[in-house]
Amino acid sequence: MASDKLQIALYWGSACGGCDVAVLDTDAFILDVAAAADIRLWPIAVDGKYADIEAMEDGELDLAIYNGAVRNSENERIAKLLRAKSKLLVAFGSCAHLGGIPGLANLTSRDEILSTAYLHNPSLEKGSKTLPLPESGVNGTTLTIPSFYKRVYKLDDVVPVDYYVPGCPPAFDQVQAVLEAVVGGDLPAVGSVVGASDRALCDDCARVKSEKRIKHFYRPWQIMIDPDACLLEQGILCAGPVTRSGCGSRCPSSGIPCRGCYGPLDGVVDQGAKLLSAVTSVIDSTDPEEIDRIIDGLPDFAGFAYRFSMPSSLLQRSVGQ
Amino acid sequence: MSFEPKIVGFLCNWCSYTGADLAGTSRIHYAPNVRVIRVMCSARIDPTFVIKALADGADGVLVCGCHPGDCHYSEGNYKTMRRMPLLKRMLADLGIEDERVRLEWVSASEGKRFADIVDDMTERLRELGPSPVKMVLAGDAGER
Amino acid sequence: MPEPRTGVFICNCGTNIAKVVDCDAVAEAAMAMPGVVAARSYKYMCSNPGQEMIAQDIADHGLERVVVAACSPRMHEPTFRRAAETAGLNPYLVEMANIREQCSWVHDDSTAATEKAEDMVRAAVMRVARHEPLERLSVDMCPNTLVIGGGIAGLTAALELADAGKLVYLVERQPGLGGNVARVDLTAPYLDSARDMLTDRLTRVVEHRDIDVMVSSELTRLDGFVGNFKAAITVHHDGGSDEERQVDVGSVIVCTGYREFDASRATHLGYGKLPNVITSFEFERMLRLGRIETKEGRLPQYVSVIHCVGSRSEEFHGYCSRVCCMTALKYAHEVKSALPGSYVSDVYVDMHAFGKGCEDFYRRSAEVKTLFLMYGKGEHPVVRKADPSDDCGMLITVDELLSGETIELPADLIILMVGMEPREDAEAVTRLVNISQDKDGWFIESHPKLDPVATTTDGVYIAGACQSPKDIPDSVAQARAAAGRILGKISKGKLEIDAMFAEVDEDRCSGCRMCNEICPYTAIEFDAETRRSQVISALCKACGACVATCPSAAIKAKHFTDEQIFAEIAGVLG
Amino acid sequence: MSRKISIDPITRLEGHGKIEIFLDDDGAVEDCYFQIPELRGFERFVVGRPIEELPRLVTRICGVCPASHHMASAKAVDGCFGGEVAPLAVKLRRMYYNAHYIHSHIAHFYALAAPDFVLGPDADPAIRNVLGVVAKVGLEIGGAVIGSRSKAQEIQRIIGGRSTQDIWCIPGGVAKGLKPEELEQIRPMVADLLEFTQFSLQLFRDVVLANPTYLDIIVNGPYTLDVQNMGLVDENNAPDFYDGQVRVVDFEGKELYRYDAKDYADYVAEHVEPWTYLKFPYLKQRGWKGFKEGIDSSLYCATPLARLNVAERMATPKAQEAYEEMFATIGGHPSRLLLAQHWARLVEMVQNAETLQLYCDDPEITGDAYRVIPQHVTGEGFGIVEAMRGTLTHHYTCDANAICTSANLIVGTTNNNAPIQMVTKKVAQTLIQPGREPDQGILNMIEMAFRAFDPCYSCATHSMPGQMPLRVRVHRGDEVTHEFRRGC
Repeated sequence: MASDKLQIALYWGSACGGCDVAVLDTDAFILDVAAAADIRLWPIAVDGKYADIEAMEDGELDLAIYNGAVRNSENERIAKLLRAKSKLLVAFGSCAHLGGIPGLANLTSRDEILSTAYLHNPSLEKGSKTLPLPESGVNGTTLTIPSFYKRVYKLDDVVPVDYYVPGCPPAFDQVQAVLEAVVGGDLPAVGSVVGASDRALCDDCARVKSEKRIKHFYRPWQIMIDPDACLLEQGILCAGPVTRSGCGSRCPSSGIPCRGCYGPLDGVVDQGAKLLSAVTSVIDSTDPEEIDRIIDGLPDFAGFAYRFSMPSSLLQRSVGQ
Repeated sequence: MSFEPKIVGFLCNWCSYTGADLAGTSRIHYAPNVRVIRVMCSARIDPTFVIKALADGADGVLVCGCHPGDCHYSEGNYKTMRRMPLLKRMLADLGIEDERVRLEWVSASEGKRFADIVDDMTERLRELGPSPVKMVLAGDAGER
Repeated sequence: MPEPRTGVFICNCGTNIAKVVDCDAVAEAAMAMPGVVAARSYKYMCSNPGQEMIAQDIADHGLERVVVAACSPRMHEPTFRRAAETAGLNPYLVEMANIREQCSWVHDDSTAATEKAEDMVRAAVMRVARHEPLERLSVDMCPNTLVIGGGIAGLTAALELADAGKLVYLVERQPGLGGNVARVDLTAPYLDSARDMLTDRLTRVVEHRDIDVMVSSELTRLDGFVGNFKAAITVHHDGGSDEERQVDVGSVIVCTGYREFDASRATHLGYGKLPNVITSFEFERMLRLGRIETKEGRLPQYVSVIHCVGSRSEEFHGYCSRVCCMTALKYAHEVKSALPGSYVSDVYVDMHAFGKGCEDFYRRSAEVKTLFLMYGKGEHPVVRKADPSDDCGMLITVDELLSGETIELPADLIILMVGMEPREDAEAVTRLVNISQDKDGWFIESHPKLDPVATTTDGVYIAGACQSPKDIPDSVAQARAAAGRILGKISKGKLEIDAMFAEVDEDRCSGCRMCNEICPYTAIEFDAETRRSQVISALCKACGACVATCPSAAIKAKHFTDEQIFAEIAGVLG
Repeated sequence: MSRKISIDPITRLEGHGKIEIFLDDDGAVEDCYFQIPELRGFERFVVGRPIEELPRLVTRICGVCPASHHMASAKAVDGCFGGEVAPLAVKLRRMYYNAHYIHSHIAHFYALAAPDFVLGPDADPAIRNVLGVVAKVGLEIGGAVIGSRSKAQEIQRIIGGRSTQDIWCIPGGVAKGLKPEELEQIRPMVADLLEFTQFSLQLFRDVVLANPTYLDIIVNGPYTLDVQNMGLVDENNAPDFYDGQVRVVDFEGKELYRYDAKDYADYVAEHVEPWTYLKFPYLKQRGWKGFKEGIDSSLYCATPLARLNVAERMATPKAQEAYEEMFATIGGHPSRLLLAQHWARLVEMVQNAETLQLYCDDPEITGDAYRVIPQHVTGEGFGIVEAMRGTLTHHYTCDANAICTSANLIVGTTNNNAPIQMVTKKVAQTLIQPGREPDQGILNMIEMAFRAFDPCYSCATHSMPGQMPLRVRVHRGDEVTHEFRRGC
């Protein structure tokens, strides 16, 4: 398609659609984008022909925005195709960036997932033993559905990625900033995280911070939360200190601790381990038994610390057999 | 040939590393399975180091610091005392067996103790077998 | 970015390393490691030729990094850093692999040890590649010195420094100076008076314009670092009033001495039950009073000296207290001269007479007709009250080793040669001045042979029996040595300290304040204006606690960065 | 020997789907399969998490209707703590949910459905999208659409801190209340939205009803199905989106069941087929009878139209008017005309906007009693809400430490899985005739069949993540005679 306009494709892998909604949330701006660019593919809102993409020259697209994680061969295939056809590939949102919440599946196994969904649940047809099969014979032909991977991968596990836009979903004002940067060709070094700050959430969080000494950890429902004081200082586990700011600190300002969707800061290789190091260091005790009691207040720490980043953590998944 | 575990040991400079040196000057022999990494204080040991060692293929990780109250930096080992229990709980949730990560206090005069700890840990890991990390990640790479 | 050009130097340490580790194999393996352009195995890397070899290779191969696989860095790191520096390489671009203390000396399986050595070298190579050149800091050296303890060692050190015109603060917990020596009458082997020795020192110390003596005083806090300590001292005045003093010092000498073993713990000797069983110190007191007598006021006919009470025993202390043997002989002489008709027996395990003039003294004691009875290590004489029929107050049963017989020995006065042990407050002292104790509780020197005066804390020295049992000459020698070391530093005026402090990257600090409470030295300051934390480098002791804590990776530990340690981890794991 | 057509992937719906159509040798549709190729495992990997975190996890099942999952989950979690919720919190949650409904219905109607009507089913795919719609109806209206959806989102942001990926509900209430100044920000937006719902109804009359072709498709097209209806109702049998009882009526209007959330498993069961990851819910007491229509069918729809079929009236006056107008126009209540979904959606929008306004005028709404602290863990909870795309059920259990031990989800679109199968086949049979080869336009009309359900396959595939393309292959024997592709 001969056009001097910017050639853009938006695609979702293993996604919930929230990232696309974040793009829609740029409201009128989406019209400016449409004016400045040809949207060649956007399954949620535009009828694009997959054949068109395949038919493209390598690098014919200026920008491909991929949201969602990589869970099955289809996701990987499209990721590789877009990589080949596009000058820039952007990992958009927590799932593409870090693995996201679906990445928590890496704490369990494929078999457990299947048996929970199809063999053991209270509303299942009595005595049902059927499992979906990658191939099943119907009418003398075979119906196929993709078999999904043993675990969840983030986008740059399968293709090189030029930029990362963090967030679950990315804050719409950040999305706009990023799109503007692309349109204006005003981009930082390849590999950078864009649409976010280089400082932790605490930098933006309006809550008052002081020295930290924690004697007690509480779960959010256990106490009335002071609207002005640092959540961590109240004993509410908060991932703000290990999380890139850029979301506008929406969760803490609504009384809900940060769970880390914007991912770790540059130089931090494992968001969960860093959170662990930081919060335990300020436990106010030198007595092993008391320390044990205090950390009893932090159940399922792995599930919290790697809420959005399990597939991008050092261990990537539970290695339990 | 039986399985020989590789243990990464993080030792504080003032007590544990000196203790390990003392084992040497006293010619106290112990299993050659440990690889020591020196830090100034056990408080420098970011749990990330422990996980990195496991991810890079260590079968076990030994963390040693001064005895509580004896820290060269007066309070450093208390940070370690606080970090390790939660780290072990988290690693358990990630499928890492308890014996693979161990925290011990070793003073500058406890060369023998250091040797005994290394021998004991090596023996336990021999029984436990290789770390699942390498195998599982390799398996994933083989077939996604 | 290409790996920096690295040279690897593997020391055989004579055969210390080479007999277990195949050094040539390690050198060969090193050549395959990232960035390595030269790898050598050599007999003694720390020798001059060894150091010159390193310097030469730096020049010839244009080395940007140096790895020395040898002994513990705690031993020779300064040596090799200097060697590199002479060749124009920043000393911090040197890394050591400890393949002696932590490899060849602790393993016998050559294959396994060699493999381990290779891993250690690889770790060092990968680590040093990520080192950054650092500049040492030059700080002022405060010329004042704090001497803790007014015994013979403390007095000597204080005078040595003060006579050189340097101000000394001398802190003594007791109301009076002199320490244990003040409790002694004559000294072995020359039998000259301890009191004479002390008196002239004491008067000079008390009158010296450059010595500020504080008795009934104790150190309560020591902050800062070498050349720039701040000491807080509490002075207890008569009448219970306390005075708090703050003094600036550049160095500290710990001369806190020892205490004697509590003889009542050796129950078989009857001390505390039988009135005429006394300790050596109680006997010294008798000697100073000039009358040797039993509790009943009678002159003893049979005087017996029992050695190694609390020393060289499984039960109490394994070590030798070093002064008892000669002191015991001294008693033989003193008893004989005071009570010519008395019988003196000496019940011992081994006679340690290694000091200057001591062997002669031993011989002379034999001449004064002392009865020497030897018992076996691990066994012990048993003391009991004699029967009325006996012509003595007590009986000592000894399994005599030389004769092989069990001997019953009469005694009216028994002197127990109580050994030395660390003072009850020794542990508190180590916490105050930040040094450590060995398994017996004595203070640990920075190196048992090459640096017996310094400690692991720069600027803090030890002298006298607080380090290990010592006689007067050794204590005095060590005290003068410490003073000498300090005078040397003072004369330079400035001193260089390691540049290994932590640093906050303010562009990354989010002001979360996680680190604020972490630092034991309150070296981290939160600026409420900028909402950023910062490290006061002068106060930072580079433990790295805040670095591991910082959730933003905004704090960097110079020379112990995450990158360096990650590289090391990858390295040891091949 | 049959030949096979597949439409792969379906575009303009949230999630992914794939249709396989089998033609006999004459080229008539023999069979038709709607396949969902993915599973995400939420039901498994929420196990082990602190139960209070589930409302912040399950929102990632679907980022298009996260608030539905957030609310159903919040209610199920409340149940795990004994069920006590601050009354003010219930009002605030309902208010929030009304705003979410409006946002979602606007997005669906204008971005997903309108292209078919405003531009026509056979318009060039390249322009048959929301941008094309805006181009046709004009930037001004386009701006109004975008602006209104944006206001609906902003209202959620003001009340609950975030719009997409909601965070706000905690056991016993909500994490923040509504400040008076925030209420004043909201008021004008609510007024605008109410006006916009009226505007949308008018647009529907002008563009759709005024166009005989479209009306004909709606009323006389193949888009009908003889299955039963399901939806939540209040005590007056008016639609309730946040709470109430589930009511099931057959397509002739006879009430079959009326039950509470905790009893869902006595009334609904799920059938599994090996060729799709998406399960097929059915009325349990009637048993699984296959993909069969009829008054005794065990299958049901849970859609906007189904909700209005289940309801005997609307809860608010303007909505009631719209409700009456709609059923009068399409031939009575209840209705089986699936394309009336889009209209029903507009009617629901009106009730949500009106309710929202009522809460704005509630003097207690800015109070601070928006939380109660749970006193004990009771271990099991059920939460049912009406998601835009159908009745949404969450059922959790947890241990004494309030750690999740099991989760079962029956998601809006899943309810409609069987009906979508059937209507797709029905439409295909009508449109693909012997000797008449399928083309893009016809494929789109097949898609219109299920797009009417506004199916959300990110939701429906909550048990499995990822995407799956829509492809059409026409086989004769082993030979592929046609190939069409859609999106990817």
